[in-house]
Amino acid sequence: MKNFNEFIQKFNSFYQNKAGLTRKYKQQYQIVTGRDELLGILNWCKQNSFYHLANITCVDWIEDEEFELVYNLWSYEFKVGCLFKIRIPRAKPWAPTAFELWGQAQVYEQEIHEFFGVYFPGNPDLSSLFLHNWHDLPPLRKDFDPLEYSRQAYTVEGLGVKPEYEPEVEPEDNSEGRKS
Amino acid sequence: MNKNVYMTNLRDERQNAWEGILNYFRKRSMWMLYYCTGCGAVELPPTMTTRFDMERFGMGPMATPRQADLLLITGYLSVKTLKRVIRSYEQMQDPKYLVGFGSCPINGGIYWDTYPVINHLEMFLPVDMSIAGCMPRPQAILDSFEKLRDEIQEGKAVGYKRYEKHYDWYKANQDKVLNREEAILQPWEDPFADKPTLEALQAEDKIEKGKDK
Amino acid sequence: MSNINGLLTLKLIGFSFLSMSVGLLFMGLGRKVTARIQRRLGPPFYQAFLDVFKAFSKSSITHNYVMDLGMIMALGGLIATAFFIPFAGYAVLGSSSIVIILYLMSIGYLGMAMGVSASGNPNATIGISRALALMLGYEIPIVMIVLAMMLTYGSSDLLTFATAQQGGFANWHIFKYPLGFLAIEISFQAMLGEAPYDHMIAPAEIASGPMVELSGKYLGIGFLLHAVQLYVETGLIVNLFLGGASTWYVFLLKQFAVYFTSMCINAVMARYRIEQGIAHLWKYAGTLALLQLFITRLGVF
Amino acid sequence: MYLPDGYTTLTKRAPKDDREVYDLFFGPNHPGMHGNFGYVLEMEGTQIVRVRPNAGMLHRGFEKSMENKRWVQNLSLIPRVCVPDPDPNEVAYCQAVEAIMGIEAPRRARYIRSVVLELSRLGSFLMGMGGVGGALGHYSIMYLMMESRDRILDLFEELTGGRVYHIYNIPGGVRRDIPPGWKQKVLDLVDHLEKRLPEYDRLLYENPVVHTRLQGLAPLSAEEAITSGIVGPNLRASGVKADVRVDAPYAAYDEIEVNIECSGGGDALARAVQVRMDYLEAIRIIRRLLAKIPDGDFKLDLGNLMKLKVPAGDAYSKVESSKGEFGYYVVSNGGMKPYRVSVRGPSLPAGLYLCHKHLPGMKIDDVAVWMATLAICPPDIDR
Repeated sequence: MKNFNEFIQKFNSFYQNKAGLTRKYKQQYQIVTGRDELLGILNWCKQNSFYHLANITCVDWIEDEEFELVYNLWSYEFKVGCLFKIRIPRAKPWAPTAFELWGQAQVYEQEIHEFFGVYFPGNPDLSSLFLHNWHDLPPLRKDFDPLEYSRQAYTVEGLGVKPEYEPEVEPEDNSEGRKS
Repeated sequence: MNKNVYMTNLRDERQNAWEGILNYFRKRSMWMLYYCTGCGAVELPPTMTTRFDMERFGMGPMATPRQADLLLITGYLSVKTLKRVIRSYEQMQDPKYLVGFGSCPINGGIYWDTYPVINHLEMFLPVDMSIAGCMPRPQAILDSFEKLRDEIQEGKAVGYKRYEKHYDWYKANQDKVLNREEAILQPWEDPFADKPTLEALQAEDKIEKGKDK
Repeated sequence: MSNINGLLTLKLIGFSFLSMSVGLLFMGLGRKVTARIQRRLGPPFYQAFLDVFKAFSKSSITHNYVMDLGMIMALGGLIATAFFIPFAGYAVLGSSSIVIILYLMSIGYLGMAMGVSASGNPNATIGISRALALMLGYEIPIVMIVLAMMLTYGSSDLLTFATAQQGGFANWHIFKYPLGFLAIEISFQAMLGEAPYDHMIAPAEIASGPMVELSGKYLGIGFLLHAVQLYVETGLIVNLFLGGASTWYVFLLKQFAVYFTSMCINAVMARYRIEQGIAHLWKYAGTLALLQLFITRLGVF
Repeated sequence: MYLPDGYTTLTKRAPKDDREVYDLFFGPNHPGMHGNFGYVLEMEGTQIVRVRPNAGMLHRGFEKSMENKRWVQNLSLIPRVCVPDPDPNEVAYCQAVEAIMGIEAPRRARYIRSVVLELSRLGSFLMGMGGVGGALGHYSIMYLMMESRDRILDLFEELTGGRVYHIYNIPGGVRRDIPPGWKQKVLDLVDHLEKRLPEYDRLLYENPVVHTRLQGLAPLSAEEAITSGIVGPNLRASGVKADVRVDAPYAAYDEIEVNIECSGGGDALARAVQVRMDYLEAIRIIRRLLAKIPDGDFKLDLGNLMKLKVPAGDAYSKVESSKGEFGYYVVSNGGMKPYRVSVRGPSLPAGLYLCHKHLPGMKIDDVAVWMATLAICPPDIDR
């Protein structure tokens, strides 16, 4: 393919009903699609010069009860960036893994799994990477309150820390004695 | 003394003359542990290198905690780092000193409301010196080392003795944060605890879609 | 036990302190030299003494008695070597056989190997195995040069080599055996563990290698080890190539000149990988030493 | 003597393997590690068999924290994502906000931003090149380069008031105009830095030992680099002519000539040399920028920035930092706070993914060098 217009034409002819390609600004485009078509479209785009996967990220639309997964691609040939967006239900979120297309997707998915609880079947390693001994809600979900967590987990009041030791002498008496 | 004071320093230990001589050597040759725990570490290379040259005070970086006298907490501490820092501090040999860099070890600093960063370092380890600022400039770092040297000479920098004496208290606080077994706000129930396969999920998805129709 | 001589014991104790303090002084000065190359002020010249005193004032942790024994064996081996190095034309034990020196020198490393591998830290084990591997690299050139000297003088006494060079610069072996001097200068860099052969204590790779588990007093012993090693090895080169010395300050100055060169190279060199280091030693130092050996033999016949 | 309860010996055998494979902790507390990050190396002798990255020690929850702060308050958080090179973060975030709002900073502001970005790049490169020296046991070069970097920090201090974190860019421009005489100081500094280059060359780039060490280490082909998400100087070292400054010009780069060159070869030596080439180019770009810097406003009037409201929308904005593409994906729901900010750090693919490809089979000697030449910066992995 020689230029991006040709890409758009071909894309539209292939995925007319399944995905919508729109221009956002300057060199940035976006494709909105569904979970079932995602891997096919990603694969097609990768074969058509969108080689660079910048990152995968997730947005928690709590009011819509949905997660939005954003795959951020860049074509060195067209010099065009493209955001792939899919929405998945928030109750039992899962998405197919892009690990076989891009190796580094494994890490991004591991991260999203840890911070949002989205499950990626087929990803070889979804173990905890960033957090230590975490039992609460995945922290980047909107219903997680970091301030309250921090208050209860790390402050003197929250932990119920007692003074280091009781002073043996009453210091007030001492100081008065010194003064006189 | 106010009973609400949580951390008090054992700064009234009697120092004999021999200890005073040893303290002279200790203050003239402080080796710090080469451990960048946070972003304050970016001001350490300028402090160490040509412009500010820490080595003229006999200070230098050391590779392992066993060899070091001085542990620098260079910035915020996430829980994961806290575990490593405690391990490092306990591997260091007496006498040892701990300096907190910047606002974050004092009260959490800019990360006071985030979920992985602890707020008060003093609850977990005895701090001998804190440097204010985010991040402290090399001049401030050198100034604090100067003050620490004075304190060592006067026998005031005895955080390690405090740690030894009140080890139970520190240990209890550390355990509360590090070995937590229950959720704090709301426990997380993973809907995929039994790790289904892709096919099972797709089949389930189709059934649900069928139901909607 | 009647042959234990009180005076000799005193002399030996004095000599061991001499070797340690000379080494520590050089270490401090060496740090100053490096600092000046890096355009900064650097620590005071007596910094190494402060460091050692401080290290001995700290509490320390031992892993088992093998570690204690190993460290003492290393220090003892090296101090014993120092007794055989003629200091300004004076050998405290009367003998200064180079064969004994080369033999005893390795005891230092072996003791250290024993001590630090008892600590069980893999970094320490890797570090000491590197040091022993590097020994293969630098001992061969040194032995070849020593062989050349022994063949020339028909003696294995270091003092003989030193006295033979008296009577002006022209007699110094550095001018008589320039190839040999180059070879030993390269090997010296490896013996001291300075760049480009600082594999043993490579902080960025194995976190200071053998020293990784040494705390407090053990680290102090480690420092003293390096100090004595410095004294022994600079003394060896001064006696072998720089004409020895008749007065103590000339001897010290010559020793420092050797160390100064080494520190200057150290400050501007990176570190080889271990296998590259050994290959480099064999390739250059080994070839030079071999050439020197042939030339010397041809000269004799 | 007190010991922690869970005291274990340092070595333990990896349970899965019946060969003599042991775990060696390379970091977080290790002189060869840049920042607070770690690899658990499964070793056989001195050779690495497998590697388990141990990230998260620097995790601060930025992305969550930003959701709870106002648009402008976040500017104090953002530079801390990448400590040695903070300005690309600010610019990327501000550009994302501007893109959602549909505004563009004034021309002068864009020029000032570019100058600040290039100065920051120079500082970061000096730190990176010094880091390569440090990993190779060549400390003198590190000491000298840190001294040069400090001169840049002094200029930053004069411009912004901060040595390391500048918090200088705001949505719609920059915080203050450049002070009088600053321009000349930058030009003098740039001359000075260029004059120092031959010395660095002699110490580092023409050093035979360095060449022996770096040659052929951890080769990265162009195809592998692209599909692994490697960006910036590392990608260019593999022979791909790609640079955000040219491909998707931002700030003032569309009006300025940017000549990117590739060292090619793809090994560690090529990556080290590429940094030097980019360093020289950054010096030239600063000269071009300062020669053309226009007069005019340095910021747009957006009213009280604390009450800034950004219309609903999302934007991904990226900036070429010293380590490559640094991107911010910002989502707004029309409120006074961002709905979601996601950071794309340049080090993550190399630090967490490429290590599985490169480190197994490598000797322990080269791990620190590998990290230094790939310029892996842990803060932007962990965020």
